Amino acid sequence: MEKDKILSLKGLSKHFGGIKVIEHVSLDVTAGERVGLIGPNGAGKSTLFNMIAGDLEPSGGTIHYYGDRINSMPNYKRTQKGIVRTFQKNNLMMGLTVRENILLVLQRINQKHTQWWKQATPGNYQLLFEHAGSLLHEWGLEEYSQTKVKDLSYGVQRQIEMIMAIAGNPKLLLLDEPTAGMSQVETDQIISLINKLPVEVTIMMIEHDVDVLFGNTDRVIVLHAGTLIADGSPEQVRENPEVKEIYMGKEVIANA
Amino acid sequence: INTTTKEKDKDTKTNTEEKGTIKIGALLPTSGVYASLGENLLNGMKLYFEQQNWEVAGKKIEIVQEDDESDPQVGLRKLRKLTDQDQINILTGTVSTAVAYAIRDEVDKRKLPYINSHAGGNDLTRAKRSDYIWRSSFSSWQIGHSMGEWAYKNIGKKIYVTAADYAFGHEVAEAFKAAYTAAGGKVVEEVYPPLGNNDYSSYLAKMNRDDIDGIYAFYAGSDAVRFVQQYNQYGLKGKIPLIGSGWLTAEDVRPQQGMSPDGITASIFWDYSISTPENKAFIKAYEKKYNSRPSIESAEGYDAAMIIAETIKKLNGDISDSAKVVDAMSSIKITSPRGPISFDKETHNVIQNLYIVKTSVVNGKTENKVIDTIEQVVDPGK
Amino acid sequence: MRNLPVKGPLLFLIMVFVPFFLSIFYVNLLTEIFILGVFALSLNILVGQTGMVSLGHAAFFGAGAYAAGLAAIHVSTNTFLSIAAGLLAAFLLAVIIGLFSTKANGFYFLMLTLACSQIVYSIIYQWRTVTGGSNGLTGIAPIDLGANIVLSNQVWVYYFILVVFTIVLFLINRFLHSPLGSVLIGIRENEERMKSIGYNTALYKNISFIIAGTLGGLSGSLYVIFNGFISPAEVYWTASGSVLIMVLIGGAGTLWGPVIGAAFIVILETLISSYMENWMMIIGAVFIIFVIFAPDGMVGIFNALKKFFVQPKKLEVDADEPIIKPIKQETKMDG
Amino acid sequence: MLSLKDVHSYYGASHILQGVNLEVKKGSAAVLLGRNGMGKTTAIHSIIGFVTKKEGEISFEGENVINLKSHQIARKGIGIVPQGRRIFTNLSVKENLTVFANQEQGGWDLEKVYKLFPRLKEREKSHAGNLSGGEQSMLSIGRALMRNPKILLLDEPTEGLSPLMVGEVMEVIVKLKEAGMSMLLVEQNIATALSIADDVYIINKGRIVYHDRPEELKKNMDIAYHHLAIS
Amino acid sequence: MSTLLLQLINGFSYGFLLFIITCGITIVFGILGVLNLAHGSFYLLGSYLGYSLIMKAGLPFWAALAAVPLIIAVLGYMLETIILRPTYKLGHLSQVLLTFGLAYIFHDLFAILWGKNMLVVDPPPALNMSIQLAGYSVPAYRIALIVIGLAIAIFLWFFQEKTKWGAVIRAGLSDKEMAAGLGVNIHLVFTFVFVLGSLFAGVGGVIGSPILGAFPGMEFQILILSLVVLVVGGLGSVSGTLIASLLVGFVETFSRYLVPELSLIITFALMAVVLVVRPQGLIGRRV
Ligand SMILES: Nc1ncnc2c1ncn2[C@@H]1O[C@H](COP(=O)(O)OP(=O)(O)OP(=O)(O)O)[C@@H](O)[C@H]1O
Ligand SMILES: Nc1ncnc2c1ncn2[C@@H]1O[C@H](COP(=O)(O)OP(=O)(O)OP(=O)(O)O)[C@@H](O)[C@H]1O
Ligand SMILES: [Mg+2]
Ligand SMILES: [Mg+2]
Repeated sequence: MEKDKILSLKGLSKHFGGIKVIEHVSLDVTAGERVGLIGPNGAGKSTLFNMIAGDLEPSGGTIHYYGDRINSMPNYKRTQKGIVRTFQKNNLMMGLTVRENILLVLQRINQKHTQWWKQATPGNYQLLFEHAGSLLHEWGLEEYSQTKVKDLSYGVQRQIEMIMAIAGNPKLLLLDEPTAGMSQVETDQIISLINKLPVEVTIMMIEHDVDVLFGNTDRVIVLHAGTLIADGSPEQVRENPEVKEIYMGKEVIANA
Repeated sequence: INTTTKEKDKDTKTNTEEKGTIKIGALLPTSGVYASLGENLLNGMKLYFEQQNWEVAGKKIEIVQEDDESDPQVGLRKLRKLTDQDQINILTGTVSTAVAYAIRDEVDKRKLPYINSHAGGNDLTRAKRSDYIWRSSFSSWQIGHSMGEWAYKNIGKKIYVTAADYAFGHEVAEAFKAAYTAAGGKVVEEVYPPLGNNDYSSYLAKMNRDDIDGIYAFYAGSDAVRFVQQYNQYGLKGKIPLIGSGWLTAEDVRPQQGMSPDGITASIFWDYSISTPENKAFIKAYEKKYNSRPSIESAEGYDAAMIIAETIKKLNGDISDSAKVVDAMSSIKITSPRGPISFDKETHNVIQNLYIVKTSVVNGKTENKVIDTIEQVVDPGK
Repeated sequence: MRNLPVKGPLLFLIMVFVPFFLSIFYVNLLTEIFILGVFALSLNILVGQTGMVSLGHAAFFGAGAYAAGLAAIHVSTNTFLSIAAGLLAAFLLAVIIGLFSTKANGFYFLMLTLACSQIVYSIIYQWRTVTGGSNGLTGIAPIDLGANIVLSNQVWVYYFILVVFTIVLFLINRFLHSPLGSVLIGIRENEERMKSIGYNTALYKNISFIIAGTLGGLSGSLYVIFNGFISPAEVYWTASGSVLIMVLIGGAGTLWGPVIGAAFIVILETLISSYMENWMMIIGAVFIIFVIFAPDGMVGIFNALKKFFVQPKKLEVDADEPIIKPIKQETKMDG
Repeated sequence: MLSLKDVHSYYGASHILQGVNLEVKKGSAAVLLGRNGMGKTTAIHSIIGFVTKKEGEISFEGENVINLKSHQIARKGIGIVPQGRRIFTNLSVKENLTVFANQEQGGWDLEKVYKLFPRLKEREKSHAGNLSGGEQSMLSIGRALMRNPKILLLDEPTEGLSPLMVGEVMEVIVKLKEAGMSMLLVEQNIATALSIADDVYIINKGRIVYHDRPEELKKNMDIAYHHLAIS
Repeated sequence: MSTLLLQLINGFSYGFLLFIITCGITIVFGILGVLNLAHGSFYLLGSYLGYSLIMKAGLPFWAALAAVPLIIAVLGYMLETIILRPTYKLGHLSQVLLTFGLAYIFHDLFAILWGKNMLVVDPPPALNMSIQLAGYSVPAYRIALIVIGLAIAIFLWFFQEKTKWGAVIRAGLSDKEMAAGLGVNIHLVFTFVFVLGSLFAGVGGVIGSPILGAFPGMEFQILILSLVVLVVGGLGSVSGTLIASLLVGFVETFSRYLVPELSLIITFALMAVVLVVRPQGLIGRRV
C-alpha cells in the first residue's frame, strides 16, 4: 500500500564533485516504524538525512513522501508537512532564550506566526507559553527557560535541539545522533521521551551508541561508503559479520 | 586655515551692545565639497567689513556664519536657526543652488532680505524669483552666454561641448550652445561626465577628433584640475583649443594644474588681472590680510558685503522694514572690483561685465589676462 | 515595555505641550527628529530585527519624498494623497529591490542595497525634467488636510507629524515582539535553522524589506510636507549611512533606540556645527567612544544604568552567593 | 605535571567553577566525569585559557599559568581536543593538520596521523567544513597530536565516532600514555573512561565531589552512580 | 581601431590603479574580516603626505613612495593596537562604526593640515611625459601603473596562497579562540595584517596622487570604489580583487566612451548584476 509508505527512496544518489557520497540507495519506511541508521564515519548517513529533509538536493533518484515526489521541495515546506529533523551539530538561535527558541516552533504549528498586532507575551498567547513551559518541565529544563542558548553547555543545547524537534509535530522525525555528548542520565531521559512519542510518529535515528540504537529500534539499516549493505531487525544486523567488521570493531564498549 | 569666525564675532558683539547691531546671516559651507568656496566668500566679506571697521551708518555689523554643508536639508535647518535663534536681519550666502532653492520659500515667507552671493541657478531670478531675493553674483546663463558669440568669432564654427553632469553644468552649457548656434556655429557633439569624475581619458579620446575647431568645457574645482591636466597629457593641448568658464582656470585651481592651462580662454565676471583701481586695491588688501591671492568667490563675498553696506547706508541704518531694504537695494549702483554693477529691477539679478581671459605662462607660472570685455550682460529672465 | 501604556501616553502629552514652552526653532528641530525617527525605526526593522544591514535605505526615503512632492505639485495638494503616493512609490520600489537583494546575505546584501540605492539616486539625479536634477524639487505646497485646512504654521505641522510618529511607534512596538516580529528575529539569529523549523525565510525577509521600505517612504513624504523640498542629497548613500548610524548608536533591535539615535545625531550635528567648524571630528570621536564603551548603543547605556541603580541588591547577591546556574538536578532527583 | 588548586571561573557574573582541585600526574590519564552542564568544559577551557575570568592556581610543570594567554599556555606544551571539534572549516583538511603543527619534539607527523585515520588522507584536499561529524572528530584529534604536546586535554573526543573508531582512538590513547604522554579526559561513557583512567574525578555544579583511583570506584559503583544521578 | 587600442590601455591602467588603491582594504577585510571604512582616509593621508614630501619638501617621488607607506603603516599599527583590538570581541558591525568614526576624525584633520583645495602631485620626472602610441599620446605614468600594479598583485598572491601565513590567518578568522589554543598569537597576526593593509593604502595614496589628486571628501569616493571592487571580486581574495579591478576599469572606461550618459550608474549596475547572478562575487568565498 502506498498509503503506509511514509517514505520511499528510489536509487537515491548524491555526488559532490567527483566524490560519490550516496549511491543508489533505495529504501521504504512504513508509517510508525522506528528505524535506526548506522555506518562508519563518513558513510553518508547525515547526507541521506539532508536529502530527506531537503537541505541537499539529490544528484539522482527520487524521494517520495506519502506517495508524493518531493525531490525539489524546499526544506521549510517539508517541515510544514511533518518531516522534522535535528542536527548533528547544534544549530539553534543562539542569541535567543530557550523559551523563545521553542516558541518559534510552537507558534508556527499553531498558525500564530503571521500575527503582528499583539506582542508575544504570556498574557496574549497563553496556550503557547503554557505548552513551552510544559515541554521544558518535562525535560527538567525549566530553570533555563530565560537563559540565552549560547550560555548553555553543549549537552543542554543538544537537549533543546530535541525539544524543538518534538515540539514540531513530526510525522517523520529524523534524529542525527541524539545522544552524542549526553551524559548517561540525559541519554536515558531522551530515550524514554522518544519512546513516549505517539506510535504513529515515524522515527529515523542515526546513533553511534549501539546499545541505545539496538535497544530502541525495530529495524536497523547500515550504510557503508554510500551504499546500503544491510537492512533488518536489530538482532539480524547485530550478528551480521560484515557489519561487525566495518562498524563495531572489537566492541571495547562493554555494557556498563 | 580659517581662523575662528565665531570668536571674532563674539568680540564685536560685546563691545557694541549699546549702539545697535545689524546681524548678517552667512549661510556658507565650511565642510563638504564646496568648503573652500565658502571659506573664500567669507574671507571676502570679512575683508570688506573690516575695512569699514565693522560699522556701517552707525550700526555695528556682525556676521553669523552657519555651515550648510552644501546639503539642502542642513541648509534649511541652519536657516531656521539663523532666523529663529540668532534673529538675523539680512541673509547672504549659499554656494549650492540646491540649498538656495530649498530655502527660497522660507525666506520668502519670512520676508527676509537675502543677497545671494554665489549660487547661479537661473531659476532663482526667473521662475523662483522672490521680492526678497537679490543676486549679486551671476546667473548660469550669463556665464555660458557670454562666450557664445565670442567663440564663434574667435575660435571657429564647429565645437565640442562638455560639462559636468549637474544642473549648473547643464545650464551653462545650454546658454553657451544657444548663443553659439545663434551666432552661426555648430555644436558637433556634447558629453556630460558625472560631477567629481576622476578619469577623463575616455572622454578625451572621444574629443580627440579632427573635425572640430575647439572644445567648450564647464568644469570647476577638482574636476577642472583633472580635466585640464589630462587634456594636456593626452595630447589634445596644442591640437584643439580649449575654452570654457572662468572656473576652468581660476586662481585657486591653476597652481595645481601646472603648465597645462596655458592657452585656455575663458569667460568670467571677475579676474585677478582686471586692472581697475578698485580691483588693484581689493587684491592688495586681500593679499595683505590673508597672504594668498583672492579667488572669484573672494570677490563675490567682497561685493555682497559692499552691497549690504550700501543698502544700510541708504536707509541710515534703519533696516527694520524688509520692503524698504529691498527697495533700497534695487537701485544700488556701485563700481566693485569686478567693474560697474547694478541690479535688474525686473529679475533681481546682477547686471555686470563679463571678461574673456586667456591663460599664458609668465615667469614659469601661468597667469590669466583679460583680452576682451562683454559689457553689461543682462539675464533675460526667462 | 510592559509599562509603556503608562509611560507612552505621558510622553505623548509632554510632547503635545512642548510648543508652548520651546521656541519655534526647537519645535522645528523636534519635528525633524520625529521624521528621521520614523526613518530610523523603519531601518531598524531590517537591521535590528531581521539582521539585514542595509546601506541603501535612503532610496525609499527618496522614493517616498519625490513621489509625494510630485503628487503635490502635479496632482493635488491634499496631504493624504501625497502621503499615499509616497507610500505607494516606496512600496513598489521595495518590492522590486527586495526581490533580488534579499537573496544576498551579510556584506553582499549591504552592497547590493547600496548599489540599488545609488541607481535610484542617479535616476533621480539625471531625470532633470521631472525631478529637477541636482537642484532638487522645490516649491511644494504646505500641508493641506483637505476641507480647506492648510497647515502653514510650523506648529500645526509639528502636531501632524507628532501624531503620525506616535501611531508608527505604537504599531512598531506591537510588531517588534509579536509572533511575526519574532520570526524576523529568529532569521537574524539563524536563518538556516528557521528554514528547518518550517519558515519560508525568503518570504519573511521580503516582507521585512517591504515593511521597512514602505515606512521609509512614509518618512520621506513627511519630510517633503515639512520642508517643502527634496533634493538628491537626501537620497545619496551618505544619507543611508547616517540613518544606519542613528540606528546603531541608538541601539539596534530596540524600540526606542532608533528614535534616540535620530535625536542624538540631529542635535549633535545642529549644535556642534554651529559652534565649531570641525564638528565631524567630534562626531567621529563620539562614535568611537560609543563603540568601545557602549557597544549596545544609547539604549544599552540606559539599561545598564537602570540595572545599576534599580537592582543593585540583586547584583550583589549574584556575586556573593555562588549558585551555579544549572540547578536542574533538584527536579531530576524528585522523579 | 598539571594541577589545579582551588580554581574559580566565571562567565560574566555567573560563577561556574567553585574551587576545583585536580591533578594530572606525568604519564597518567585523569578522567573527568560529570553530567551535562556541570563544568567539565569550563574546567578544560580554564586550563587552556579560553576562560579569562578566573582565580586560583593552575600549575603546569611547576609554573602557575593561570594568568597567561591561550597561545602562551599552548606553547608550553598543552594540546587540546575541544568539545564540538572546532576544526577550521575554511581550511583544507591538510591545512588544518599542518598549519599549527609543531615538529620540534618529534613524534607525530602527517604520515602517522594519516595512518591512524586513513579517512583523513582520502579527504586530504576537502574543505574541512564539508567533513562528516565523525571525520571532524578525527581531524580535531589529529590536529592536537600534530602539535606533539606534553599533555593532552580531551573534551569528549569520541563523540560522534563509530564504535570501531572509538576503539581505535582508545587504543591510541593507551599507547600515548604508555609513551609518557599525560592527559586529562572528559568522557560521558563511564565504561570507556574507566578502562583507561589512572584517576577519576567527578564534577558536580562546579565542584569536584569525588576523586579516587578507578579500581576503587569499580568496587563501589554506587557512589559514581549517585554523583552522576544514575538510578 | 586605434581608439580601441587607446581605450584598452586606458582600461588597463585605470584597472590597475584601482587594484593598487583597493588591495589594502581587500587584505584587511578578506583576511581579518574587518571592514576598514577608514581605508579611504589612509589612502588620502598617503596622498597628502606624498604631496608634502614631494611638492613641499622636494623629496624625489620614489623616496616618498618608500617613506609614506611606512608612516601609514606605523599609524595603522597604533590604531590597531589601541582602538581596534578591544572591538574584535564585539563583532563586525562595531568595527565598521569605529572605522567610520575614524574616517570622520581624519576628514577634519586633513582639512586643518592641508586645507580644502585640491592638491596634485607631479609624477616622477622620468615618467612625466607622453608616449606616442598608435597616433595618440598616452601619459607614460599610466603605463607605469600597469607594471607597478602587476608587481603588487604577484607579491600579494604569493603571500596569500603560497605561505603558511595565509592559512594561519584564515584559521584565525574562522575561530580565533581555537587558533590561540593551538599556540598562535592571533593578536599579533591581526596586527600584522592590519599594518600590511595600511601600508598598501599608503602605497596607493602616493601612486594615485598624480592622477587623482587629493582633496577633502575624496576619501569617501575612494572608499565606495574600494567597496565595489571588493564585492565584485568576492570579498578578499587577491585574484578576485585583481579581476574585479580590471573589470571595473574596463567597464568604466568603455561605458564612458560608448554610453557616457550611464557612467554615473555603470559601476553600481555592474556590481548589482554580479551580485544577482553570483551572490558570492566573482571569485566567491563565504564570509
Ligand atoms: N558538501 C560536501 N562536499 C564534499 N564532501 C562532502 C560534503 N558533505 C559531505 N561530504 C562528504 O560525504 C561523506 C559523508 O558525509 P556524512 O556527513 O553524510 O557522513 P556520516 O555518515 O553522517 O558520518 P558521521 O557518522 O561521521 O557523522 C563524508 O566523507 C564527507 O566528507
Ligand atoms: N558562555 C557562557 N556564558 C554563560 N554561562 C555559560 C557559558 N558557557 C557555559 N555556561 C554555563 O556554565 C555551566 C557549565 O558549562 P560546561 O560547558 O562547562 O558544562 P559541561 O560539564 O561541559 O557540560 P556538557 O556535558 O553538556 O558539555 C553550564 O551551566 C552553562 O550553562
Ligand atoms: Mg553524520
Ligand atoms: Mg562540555
